[in-house]
Amino acid sequence: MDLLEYQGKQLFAKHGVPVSPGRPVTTVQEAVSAADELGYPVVVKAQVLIGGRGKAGGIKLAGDREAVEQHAGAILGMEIRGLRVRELWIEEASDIEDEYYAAFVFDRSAKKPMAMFSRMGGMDVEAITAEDPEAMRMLHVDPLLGFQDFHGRRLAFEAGIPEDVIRPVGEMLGKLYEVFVSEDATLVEVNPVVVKTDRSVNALDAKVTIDGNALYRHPQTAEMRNISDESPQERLAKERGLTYVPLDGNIGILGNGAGLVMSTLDVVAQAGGKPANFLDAAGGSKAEAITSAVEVILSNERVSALLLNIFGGITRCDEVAQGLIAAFRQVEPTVPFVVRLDGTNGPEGRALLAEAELPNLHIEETMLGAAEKVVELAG
Amino acid sequence: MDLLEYQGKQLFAKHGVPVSPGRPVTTVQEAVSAADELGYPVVVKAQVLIGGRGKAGGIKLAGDREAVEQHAGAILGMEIRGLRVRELWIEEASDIEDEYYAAFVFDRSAKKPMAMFSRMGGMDVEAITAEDPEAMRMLHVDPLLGFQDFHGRRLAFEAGIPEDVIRPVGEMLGKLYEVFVSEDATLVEVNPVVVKTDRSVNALDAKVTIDGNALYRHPQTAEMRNISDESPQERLAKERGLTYVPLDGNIGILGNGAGLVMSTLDVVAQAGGKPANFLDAAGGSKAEAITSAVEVILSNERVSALLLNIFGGITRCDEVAQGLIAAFRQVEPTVPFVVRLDGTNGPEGRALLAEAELPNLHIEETMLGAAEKVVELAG
Amino acid sequence: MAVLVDSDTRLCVSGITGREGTFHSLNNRSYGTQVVAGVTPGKGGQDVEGIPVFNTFHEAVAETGANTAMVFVPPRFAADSVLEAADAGVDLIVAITEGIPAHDELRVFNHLERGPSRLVGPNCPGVLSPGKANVGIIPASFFREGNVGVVSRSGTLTYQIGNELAQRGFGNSSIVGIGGDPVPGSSFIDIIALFEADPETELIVLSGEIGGDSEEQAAEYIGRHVSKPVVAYIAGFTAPPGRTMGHAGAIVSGSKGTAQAKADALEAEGVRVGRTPTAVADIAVEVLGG
Amino acid sequence: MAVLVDSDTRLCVSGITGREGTFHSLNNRSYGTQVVAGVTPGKGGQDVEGIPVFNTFHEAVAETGANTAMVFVPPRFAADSVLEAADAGVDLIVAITEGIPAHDELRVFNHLERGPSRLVGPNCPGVLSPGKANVGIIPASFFREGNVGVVSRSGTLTYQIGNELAQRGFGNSSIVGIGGDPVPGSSFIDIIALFEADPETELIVLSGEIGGDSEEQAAEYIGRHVSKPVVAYIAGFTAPPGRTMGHAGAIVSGSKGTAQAKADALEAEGVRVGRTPTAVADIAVEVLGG
Repeated sequence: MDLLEYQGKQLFAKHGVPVSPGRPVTTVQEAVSAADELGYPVVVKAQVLIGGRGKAGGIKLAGDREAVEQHAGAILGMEIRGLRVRELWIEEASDIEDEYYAAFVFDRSAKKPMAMFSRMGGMDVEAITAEDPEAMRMLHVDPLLGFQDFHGRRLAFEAGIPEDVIRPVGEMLGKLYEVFVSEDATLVEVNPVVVKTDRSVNALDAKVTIDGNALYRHPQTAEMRNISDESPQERLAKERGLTYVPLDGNIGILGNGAGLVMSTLDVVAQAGGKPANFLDAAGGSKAEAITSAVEVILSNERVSALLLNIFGGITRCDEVAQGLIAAFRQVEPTVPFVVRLDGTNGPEGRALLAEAELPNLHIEETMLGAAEKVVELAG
Repeated sequence: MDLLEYQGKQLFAKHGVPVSPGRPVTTVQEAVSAADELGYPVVVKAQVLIGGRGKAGGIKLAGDREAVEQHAGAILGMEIRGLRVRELWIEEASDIEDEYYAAFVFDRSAKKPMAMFSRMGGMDVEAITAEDPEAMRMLHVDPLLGFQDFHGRRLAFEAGIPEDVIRPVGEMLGKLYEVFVSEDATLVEVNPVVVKTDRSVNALDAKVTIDGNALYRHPQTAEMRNISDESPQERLAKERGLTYVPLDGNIGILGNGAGLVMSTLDVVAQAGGKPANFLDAAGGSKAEAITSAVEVILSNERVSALLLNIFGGITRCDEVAQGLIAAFRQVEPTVPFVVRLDGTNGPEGRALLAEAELPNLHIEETMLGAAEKVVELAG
Repeated sequence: MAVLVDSDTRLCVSGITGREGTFHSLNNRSYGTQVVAGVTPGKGGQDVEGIPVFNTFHEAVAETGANTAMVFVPPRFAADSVLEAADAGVDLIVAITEGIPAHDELRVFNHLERGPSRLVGPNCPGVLSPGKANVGIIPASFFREGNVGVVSRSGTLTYQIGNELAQRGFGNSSIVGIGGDPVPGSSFIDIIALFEADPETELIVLSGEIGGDSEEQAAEYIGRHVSKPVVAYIAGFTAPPGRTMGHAGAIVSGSKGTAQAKADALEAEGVRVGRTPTAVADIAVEVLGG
Repeated sequence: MAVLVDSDTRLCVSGITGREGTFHSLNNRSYGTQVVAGVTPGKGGQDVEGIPVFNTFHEAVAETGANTAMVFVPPRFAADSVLEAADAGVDLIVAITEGIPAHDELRVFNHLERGPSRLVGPNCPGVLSPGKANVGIIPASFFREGNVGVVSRSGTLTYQIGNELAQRGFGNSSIVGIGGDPVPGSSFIDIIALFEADPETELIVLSGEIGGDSEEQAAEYIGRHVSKPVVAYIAGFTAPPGRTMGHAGAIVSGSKGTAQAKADALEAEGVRVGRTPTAVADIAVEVLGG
């Protein structure tokens, strides 16, 4: 779960990471009163879950009330790389002397958190490493020991920042690690960390991703969910407890188990088709899950054929067949279905389907055969 | 640094360990108004750093205002095993169904914290283990991993407490571990943990020792210091940064380094004498430390002779000699001094002393000889 | 021979009294696995169709000599259960549970690394050694004893591949699902090393997917340390970057973790990569003979 | 030969720019120890009488090949410094600092146990291998090369015992102060094992004191694993229970940790215990000949 800048900064503030005062707003009027409260100049910042806001004109300095009105009006409703701006963060402006980069990420390879720090900030992290690989300093943190003072000193000294900010930067890194661990983040990125003209150090941006599996222990964070940019299918799938990823083709895909569904996408693509989605009805799929899944897939109007690929393990093919029959009753689909049912109770499942004589439903014996058939039918 | 019961309970409450509401008071009048606020019945508890308060009459149930007046009056000023009662803790009374024992200690041998729990509480821990060794359940906690839920369950199940209190007891143990670690305690003991008639679980006593070396990160706890029972010598030594332990003999002992001073006490005892104190002027003892140390020792009127045993490493014997000469000027001692000065700059030190011709000062060459001499002079 | 589980396995199931826990424990027992105990706090003294239930792993191990644990409890209790099993001295812990918080997994992994217990999973289908023991939820009836060792990040895809192999007449020494989470307790390398040392295994099949670099690490390890033939399959060639494809670990981050990069790394070390599950079986036939 | 420090020691001093740090670093260098670096955050690039100062241990190790660290910083920075030295790959860390919080020591100890770095101390006088190297604050001029290995929980008492031995003509292979804290990085056993393996050491002197059970553990170890003669001294026979005798670790708790119990345990394993430092030297003469 990705947090908006201001949501991330709320977590930062909770753990003592220095951030500038600000207010989240959704209208021009609110923007103006927030700016009045904060005092001018302020920065008007688009709150969208995408990088490159500045270049896209989504971040503007406003020296007075008129400027706030103008910028807030321009930015609200603006589209940045496909995302509509619905919220703004009005923030006290900072006099900036220097910009750094700081992050904590999961290093899956080392199975440890990795701390990253660079004296070059304010630009894309890949640009930083491209420009000067040595400028990005990285180290692993033993999760049982935690981030120690020496880690912060080491990153700061090795990055070559001025003497007087070594300590505040080290301290900020320690607090960002605290955010990373105690808020169950899988990413905490601050770009830029700024040194202001008074030499104080401040997190001027916040990119925080929270582990969805850990939201049960962070009820306040769970409420920060920003669902506005989900597709209707995604929202529906989430409500039904299914894992749905939209793709841009026309063949609806349904299977059980993430690996098998990914493999099905690949095989359909190899057969020349374009999948419309990834949908895992999960191991142990029951009839209702299948019915729901079919509904979700067909709610996407681009779908012109549907492939159901099941290899039953815990999942019983007869239950899948029942779910599919129920779906046909409920949804009365107009697109062709290709079904491959194998594994636990496969014969029983196939027999049920044969009996039901569902319209425009094609049973195939193999995954490859089913993929070829659905591509043919989807046109 | 040992905390009084109510001070320990303040730390407990901070970490969510359930305790009964109460008020610390120092007069009968305060006791009465505390009881009025809490509601009757209350328990009037002597706050002294010693066990066996109950048996000594230092803990009394009071059902009404008159009883509070009577008990508070009787307990304030009472002496319990040599300690004068100067504070009371007025606590809401509990209806008790069961009493358990819980503790976290340092296991020096395993170099890990050890958790202890028993279904037998409210009595001396050594009595518990004597009565039924199996009743005291113990396990080690990896300090890098911390106390896990399963640790609490295991202790509770193995202790054989009733099903319905397994969970609250396990949770309390987890919170006590949090107190142990985050408050830098070297001991957290709750005896008894009680199960009340409503089956809620509560820490009815608190024995907490805080690591003096860690007080710098616990300024609030540092202010809890209870210095009322220190001897004047201890207080003075602490002010001067010296380590002083009062003993009950008449020979003042001063040395550099804990091991050497302990050894000096032993050798004096072997020679038939009785040391009046342990005083370590510390490695690297400077002249002022020696002067202060002499002052501290001589402020004890029982001292009839003083042994200074120095083996100079970092400590330079000439500095020690200067400190001793200064002490003679300041304190003008009336008791005999025996001095053994060896190690770094030993000859220079001994020469300074010889020159100074201090009255009633005897220089000895060996530790053993010095011990024998001081015993002879102390009479 | 087989790897990880066999006829010496003495299994204790955490969460045995739950619906899924009971179902699969009995399933595993029916297959022949020695299911000697279960753990459910507060249900000690009960039994599940004759399998005694204990309050703690320590008691279960002391009373039954359990040497393997299967963890079936909900995600918020699973990390604690894995740690408890390790603390009780269990050699192998198979964690089926999906959805354990990533930081818990990190702590568990880094803690277990210091001790002797091995973790497989979480978010995995378990381990099956056909004809010997089944620990987990792999549908055993599709597999029989044989000389192909399979290690996979996914469940049903493993069955698909196993089934294609079975149709060509191959059986399996063991099938190990290492799970789809970003921080699995055992890696491809850990399991491949076991297969390399297992005399019964003559071909190793690795089933990978997008995300992370464990396939790339495995490729390097295979190049250096593995003498047996290895065939691989990678799922997710068409997965869009930045989206989690069902498994928490299956995500292409920027240009990292793509299926193509993994296939390239494996092929560079002489591992043949089948582009479909069927192709994997075809290659197996070529390597071992029909 | 000697143990822990010798002519291959390349020492980096944490806190070298402090008053005590500078004094003892130069003292150790004068003795012949290769003091190759110092660490003081923020003073990188400076030098202390020619010894280069770095901001981090990592840089110091990379630039100078330091293999030994001495920690001289105040207690609130010491645990971090020990961890930094270990992280930088230093083999031996000698922590002189007194007053480190006990929970910090626990964490440091349990962390270091997982890696290759060895810690001596904290709250110790260091290690002297006469004629080879001195790392710490032991006044080296009282000791010369020889065949007696000394391991002690205290500083000045060690000098006292060493001096009594020197007066009878004995020299030392190494003198190791393990420190007076409850959780020392190295125990008696760790150091006795080194002396047992050191060909130069012919007699081991153990100087213990009240508190804990490390002398009792050492006794058991000596009984099982040590072939060389061991002589012991225990301080604190007359210490009252419940009072900390200067060293954080020197406290008789209830009936535990008494000097008598320690002496009994050692004597039960054939270790002769001298009741005064002088008696220790007398026994050494008996064992090794005058």
